[in-house]
Amino acid sequence: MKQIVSKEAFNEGLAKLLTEYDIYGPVRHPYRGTHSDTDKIQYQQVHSFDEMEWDEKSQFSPKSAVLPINQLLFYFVEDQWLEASETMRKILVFLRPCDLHGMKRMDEIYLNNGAPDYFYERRRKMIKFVVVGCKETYRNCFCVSMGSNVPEDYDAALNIRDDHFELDIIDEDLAVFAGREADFDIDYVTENTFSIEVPEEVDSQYLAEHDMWREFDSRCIACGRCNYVCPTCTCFDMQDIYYKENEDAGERRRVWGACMVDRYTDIAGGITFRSKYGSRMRFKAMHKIYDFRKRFGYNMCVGCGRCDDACPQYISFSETIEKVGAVMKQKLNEEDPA
Amino acid sequence: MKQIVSKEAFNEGLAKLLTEYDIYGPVRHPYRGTHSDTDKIQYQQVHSFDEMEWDEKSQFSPKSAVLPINQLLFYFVEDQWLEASETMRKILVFLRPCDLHGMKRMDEIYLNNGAPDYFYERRRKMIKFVVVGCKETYRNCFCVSMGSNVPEDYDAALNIRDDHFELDIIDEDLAVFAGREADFDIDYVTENTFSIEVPEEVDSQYLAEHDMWREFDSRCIACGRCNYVCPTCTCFDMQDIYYKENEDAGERRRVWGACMVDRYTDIAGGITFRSKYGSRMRFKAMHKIYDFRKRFGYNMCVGCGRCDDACPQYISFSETIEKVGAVMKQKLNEEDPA
Amino acid sequence: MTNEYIPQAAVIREIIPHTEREWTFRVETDGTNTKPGQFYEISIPRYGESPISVSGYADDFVDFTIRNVGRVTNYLFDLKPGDKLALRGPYGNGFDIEEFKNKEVIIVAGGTALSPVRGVIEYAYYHPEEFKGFSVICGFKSPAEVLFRDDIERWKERLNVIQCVDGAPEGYTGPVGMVTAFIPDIEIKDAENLQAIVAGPPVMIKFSTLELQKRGIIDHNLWVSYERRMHCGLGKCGHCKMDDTYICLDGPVFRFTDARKLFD
Amino acid sequence: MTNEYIPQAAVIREIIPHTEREWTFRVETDGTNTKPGQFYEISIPRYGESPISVSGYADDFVDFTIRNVGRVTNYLFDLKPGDKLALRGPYGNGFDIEEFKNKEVIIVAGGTALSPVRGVIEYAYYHPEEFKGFSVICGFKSPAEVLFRDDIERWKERLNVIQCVDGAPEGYTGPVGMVTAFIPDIEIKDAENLQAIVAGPPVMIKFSTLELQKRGIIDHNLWVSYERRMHCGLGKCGHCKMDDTYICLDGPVFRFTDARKLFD
Amino acid sequence: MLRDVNTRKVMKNAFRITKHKYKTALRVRVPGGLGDPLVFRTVADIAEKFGDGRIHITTRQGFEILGIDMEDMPEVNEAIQPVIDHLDTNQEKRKAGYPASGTRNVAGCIGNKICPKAQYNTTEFAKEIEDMIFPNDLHVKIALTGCPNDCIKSVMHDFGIIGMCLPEYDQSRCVACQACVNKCKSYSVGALSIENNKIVRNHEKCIGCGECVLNCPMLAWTRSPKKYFRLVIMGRTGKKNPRIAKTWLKWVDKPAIMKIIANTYEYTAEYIDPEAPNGKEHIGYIVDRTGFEEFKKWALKDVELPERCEVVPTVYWDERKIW
Amino acid sequence: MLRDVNTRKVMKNAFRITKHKYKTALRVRVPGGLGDPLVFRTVADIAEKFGDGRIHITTRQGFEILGIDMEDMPEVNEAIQPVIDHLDTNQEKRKAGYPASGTRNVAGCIGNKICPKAQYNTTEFAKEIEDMIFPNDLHVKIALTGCPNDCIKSVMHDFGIIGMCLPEYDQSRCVACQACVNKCKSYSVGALSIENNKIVRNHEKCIGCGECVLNCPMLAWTRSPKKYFRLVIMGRTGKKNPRIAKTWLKWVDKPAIMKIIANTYEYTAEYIDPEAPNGKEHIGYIVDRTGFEEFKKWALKDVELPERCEVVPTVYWDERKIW
Repeated sequence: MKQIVSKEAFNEGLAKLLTEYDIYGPVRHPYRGTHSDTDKIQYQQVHSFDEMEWDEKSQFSPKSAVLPINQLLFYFVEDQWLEASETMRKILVFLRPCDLHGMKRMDEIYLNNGAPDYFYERRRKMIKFVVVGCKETYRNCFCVSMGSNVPEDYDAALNIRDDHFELDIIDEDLAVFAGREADFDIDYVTENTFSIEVPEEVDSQYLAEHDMWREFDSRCIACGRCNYVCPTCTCFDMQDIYYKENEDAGERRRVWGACMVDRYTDIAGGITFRSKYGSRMRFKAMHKIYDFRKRFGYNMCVGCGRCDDACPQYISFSETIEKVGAVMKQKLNEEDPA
Repeated sequence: MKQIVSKEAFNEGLAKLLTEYDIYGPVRHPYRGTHSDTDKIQYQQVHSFDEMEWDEKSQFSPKSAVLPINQLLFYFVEDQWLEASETMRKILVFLRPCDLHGMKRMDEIYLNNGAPDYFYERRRKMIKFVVVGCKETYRNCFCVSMGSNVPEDYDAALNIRDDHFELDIIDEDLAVFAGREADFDIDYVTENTFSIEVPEEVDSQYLAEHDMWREFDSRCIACGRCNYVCPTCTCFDMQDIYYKENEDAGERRRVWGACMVDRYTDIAGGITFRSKYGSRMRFKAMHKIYDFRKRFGYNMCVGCGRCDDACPQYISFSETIEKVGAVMKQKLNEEDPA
Repeated sequence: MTNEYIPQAAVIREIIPHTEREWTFRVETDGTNTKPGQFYEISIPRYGESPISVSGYADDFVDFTIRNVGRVTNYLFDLKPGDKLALRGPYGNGFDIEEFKNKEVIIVAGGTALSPVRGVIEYAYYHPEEFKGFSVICGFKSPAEVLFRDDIERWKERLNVIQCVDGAPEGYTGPVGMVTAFIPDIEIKDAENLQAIVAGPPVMIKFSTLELQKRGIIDHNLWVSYERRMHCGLGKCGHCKMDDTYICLDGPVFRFTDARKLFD
Repeated sequence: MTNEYIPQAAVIREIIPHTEREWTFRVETDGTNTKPGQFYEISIPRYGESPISVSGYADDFVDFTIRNVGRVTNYLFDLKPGDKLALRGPYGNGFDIEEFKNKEVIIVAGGTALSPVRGVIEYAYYHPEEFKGFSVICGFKSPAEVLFRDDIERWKERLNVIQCVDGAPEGYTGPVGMVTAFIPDIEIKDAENLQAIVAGPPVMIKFSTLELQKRGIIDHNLWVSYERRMHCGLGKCGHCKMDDTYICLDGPVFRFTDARKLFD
Repeated sequence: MLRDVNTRKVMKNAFRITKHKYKTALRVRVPGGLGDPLVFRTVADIAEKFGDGRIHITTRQGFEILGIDMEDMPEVNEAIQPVIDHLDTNQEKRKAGYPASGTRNVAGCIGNKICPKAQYNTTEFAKEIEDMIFPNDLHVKIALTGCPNDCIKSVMHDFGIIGMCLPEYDQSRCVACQACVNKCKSYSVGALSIENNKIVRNHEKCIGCGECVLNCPMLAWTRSPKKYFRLVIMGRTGKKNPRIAKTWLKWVDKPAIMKIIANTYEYTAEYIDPEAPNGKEHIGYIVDRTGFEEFKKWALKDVELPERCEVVPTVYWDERKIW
Repeated sequence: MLRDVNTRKVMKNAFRITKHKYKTALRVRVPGGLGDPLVFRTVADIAEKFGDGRIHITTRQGFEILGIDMEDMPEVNEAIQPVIDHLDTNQEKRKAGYPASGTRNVAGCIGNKICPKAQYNTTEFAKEIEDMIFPNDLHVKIALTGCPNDCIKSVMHDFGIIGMCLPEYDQSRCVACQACVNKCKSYSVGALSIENNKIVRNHEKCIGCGECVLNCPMLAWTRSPKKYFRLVIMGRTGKKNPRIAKTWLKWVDKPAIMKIIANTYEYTAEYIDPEAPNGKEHIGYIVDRTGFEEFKKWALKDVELPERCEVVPTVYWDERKIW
């Protein structure tokens, strides 16, 4: 159902939904950025549309709404284990088309790679997505190249207009907005400031031995920002915590993990795989544009460009993809100079 | 006897004189100035004309040739006193017209103020003066205003020309130079960059109470440079020195004194006269343009301007004279408004 | 929907020390669905979970042979029989004994990596007639670090077992040298059909497989068992992925035809 | 050409202490050419020379009354009779007794400045008949600092002597107050011809002359004795100059008509 | 030609008495160090027209335009007016140049205009101080630095104002990557540790450098929006006894600092040695003379310290000689 | 639009990584702090054309031209070429900007170009050092100051080169006015006293400030024409342990200092921690690690110290924390 909704009516509709739904959207926190007198934009619960920041790209993706940064799994008390509870409320997440594409990839890992993940599935079932149409690309976006520019499979979608919204409601549960019917398409970006070609043919073993990654050994600082801001990075670490007051009681959590960060591959006995940062870059890049696709049929990366936005070392992931493409092209040329 | 003498002949003449004479002239000492990488120009013994510096005004006057800075008067051994000796050689001092005028003032104090000074007279008798003509005024000179621009009473005089000298020999003892006779006048400056009017009428008591001096209380730092560089300052201090090796033996010296410097007026019991620096300025100024004249009939100051050159506080003595004049003029106007 | 993340408490029946630092914990749990080469996630307080290979099993117990490598495993070495361990599993594919039956078999194992293959060796010990030959080369850093000492002596009765050490004090009489040094000496009848297993640290795997290939073993018949950071054991956490392979789901045992495509 | 700078050694005949700090040194030298108010340059080792007023004299000695003001004069106070002092002089004009004869005379003196006028007073003591009146006001800081105690008592026999102190402990019975306070009390017969002498520190001179002027003394008959830094004593070194006057040559004794033009 | 010159007036007017008599140099003050093309071009023009073409960049973020004839000082004062106007420098009389030079240019590191490490805008704060204290003849040196790296060397100043980041921790965003712990240890004072997979911060040890915030990839550490500062005092260079300033106030705020500085001027005016050479006595020596307690009494008068502020009761300086 | 940027290359090229992504700032180095109208105008032009108009004057006598788009870096490098040429700054490739930024601008106080107190021309000496050590990535800070007043704060540098005046006394010109004694006592260390109406100088105490020469009205005290320096080492600011440099060599000369600096670069290259963040380890921390003895061994290699030179055998720094 497509309708035009005034600002007031839209907020009234949200107010209605709030009785049943926790709503998540991007929120600007002034002065809370990495650098002094800069802001942070992260996803979190909101209570009205005005709380949300859509002018600037959020530094973090909406994945925290689906996969909590710190997720309590269970408590342990002596030798009993008690499962942690999940919200009983429904969840509505406002997000951009690319991020919605990211959700599909997260589902793939958590629901289709081996058995469905108990905790993920439990929360995921409560979630609906409202796509916010994109009229203009941000710097570093390459969603068009990744084919994740077009909104798909949303529960609702909206275009933000000067004094009203264009609202396309698919899930009837969300049809609580007073407006008039209209026809429109949900905005999406058809051209980014640049486009890249993702190589079809990726010889990961050839690449693993290629020295293209060595530049990152020194450029990358392994901070993990590219992982943490990525809407498709799904790794986690598990943590056990024993309460200081009683060490026989505690809890196990899972928290976002990052393949770029130290200790990711550590195993007992002091062995670490991929201690070179360039190798971690390769591991991540391969996951985003090769092995995930090999396993699930499409690229993991959605081209939101947040990794580029966030990298303090100005490593561009989109350029890294291009470099991989160039290496592969060169290899093909060498093998078949014709 | 006026003659033109080549450089070579002039130096040959000097060489002849050196057998009998100690020759004094201004000498430049590179890097020995007050500030780093600046020079010092002082009077001292020389052995050729080239050692002398005439392009720039010497910072110190030639008076050190006549009145040694440190003059040993006598030795004492237990309760006997042994007079210090004086040079047996004759002395020739090259100097500018203004400085020669200064010598006249020094003679006045040392020979005519009370009985002739024993030590001064003893040395003075050995000295002859060679005036070096002045073609151009230096900054701060006001010899014309002081009437000390015209060379007078010299034993010889010379003009420095590009490749020769014009030499006017009065004292026949000095007539040792090979040259040809010629007619010329010894150069002298007829106009300085400024001229001042020295007040005829000076009411020193009125001035003593005038607050014109108070500005110098804070401006002057009582360093005494104006005294030490002055060709007419004649004051001295006496110093006793007991030898460290035998305190029953020692010597008495006199050294240049300075009315601007602390301790000049100190008497036993902690009493100091003129502790304010402005009062010292007044004392000095009155001496230079009033009380010396009152005693001897002409001004003491010769307008060489070295006090201005030397003053780190940029106090101008010529302007001070003008200020005195202005105060006196104002006083006369007040007394007789017509 | 079962919650696979929640571990079970299991009582320690017996603790069998091999060396000062390497002990086998025999834990009372149903081992019927367990295969050699599989692993369990064992909870270690203050550290979290650690993937530990099964080094033996029966209907009512599973053995975990653990090296005390410090901080992480220290806790375990304070436990006594009767205490409980929290564990979940088994995970991974493990070795399929059927693949090896009626064939010549060579097993090359280094250090604690003897654990994942111990089940295979035990099977061969008890059923030597089911194999056309069964050689074991197991290497340890030094004589003091030899694991499963009694087992090895016992295995020697029926199998061709070379137990070597990388280095030894003077006067030591056993074989000294890297495991790779002993591969050329193994008597091989039918290299093309011979099944070989390599288990150990990465470098050992690399050179042992090379050496075995030199002996004519074909990659398809060459098996390796990978040690990686199997963290969730469920194909979610990402830590154990190599290329498109999740070791916890698709491994840790691979034919070398597959394994050679795996790299870090 | 005589060298006036060279001092002569003179033996100390007697040392007469007045107070703890003020002693008179009686030195064996020809005093015939000396006048009251003149000074000698006395050499003080490690300091140089100091101009010291003559406080008394005779044909064969000169007295110097000196206050021990510390560093400078300390040395002198270690001397004993028979030791030698180096001195040259006398310098300065001094008082001309003729000016005062047959006139009323008032002398106002403060502290050690009693020295330069002591010769005048002594003359009056021995020849009181040559004056129409002779008053002395001599002031000291405190009773302990009174100089020439015996002299004063002696003078009182024949002259009008007021010896006052600026301040005194309780119980002191003598006159207390500044010298200026006693000037109004002096009996004056013929102010216009009266000769007055003031000797002392600058402030005392200033107020005493004022007070004497109030009594009708004319400046021409008012004499002051200046303390300045007479350093060479010969009109060369410059230190003692005031206006165009060299105190060492033209003073230290001046008619007030001249002295009032002198200032610092 | 100029003869008599009141050197004090010259110096007060921000011209220098140089080693070359009758040659001066104009000291141009750039508060907090932030200039722009107009300032640069005006300075260049003056150097060309009145100076000998040399412009020295001072260590206090000013310029000295060298080789000016003292005769030209009034014209130079006119010529520098655009800079004074443009930088909004306090002035007593237009076209009369700078009215005082005792208190030195308030210096600032580049601050958070662009520097990633800085906690505040040093230039703006410098300007506020400048507005309050200039013109002033008292010899006080103030420097502002964005973070304890202290590029401006505030620890050699009478007042060093060092930006502090009060880090606030959102445990729910922390993934225990330990970047903060590692960076705090390697770059800073090691005030962070990890316990039970969460970070524990030792507030006493923390110097507010902000490395935790800067390096937190999750922005679990963020900066309190309230600006805090460390005030270090009475550092100095110099012949006699150069010394590093010591911390007096930690977690102090801007209003308190402003008031303390204002108070210090009153204290200095009261206690300055009237016999001091050129009437200049450096504040640090005055504090040495009156004792810290007296300084403190004056400086803290009517100052409201923020609740979080920590006060070192008595400041001691190290004065082992370097010479 | 620029995406991938090698930040190390950017930094090595003297552009800054700012807090604003893709915005940079050019650091213009002015050795010894001496600029002129061409430098100032070029900087102004760049600020106007490529920057946002803001120019920060750094504490090390450079300029930072703010708000430059990283895209424009090549053009800015071309535009700054006149400054590089004009200041004769070492460069590897024309129009490629600055080739390194590890070693910081060699800073100098105004020196004896005009300052009455300075003992030498800091700018010229700075330029000689610059010529020798640039371009260089090693993190070394050098400052030259004309006299121990140390306006440049050389005591916060790795190498502080402090001008020393070796005063020479002409007894025959001394009138015992005691200006030197008084000034040495009130302004400096009190190394002079008067005995028997002549001045006695305590050479051990003397810091070579030159106050005796400056204040001698008779020029009885003059300066030895040979230039001497005090070399103080390993001072630093910073988060961890700011400390004042300590004297290592007293009465050392320029050739020895040049050689010592050159040697120090070899030492640093040998001992720098290969794991140091960004390959930058500040020389002071390296000395802390290797010990002073090892540093000394390298630094003094083939150095000819002047006869008069006094060497402190082992340098100890005070590191009581200021934080």
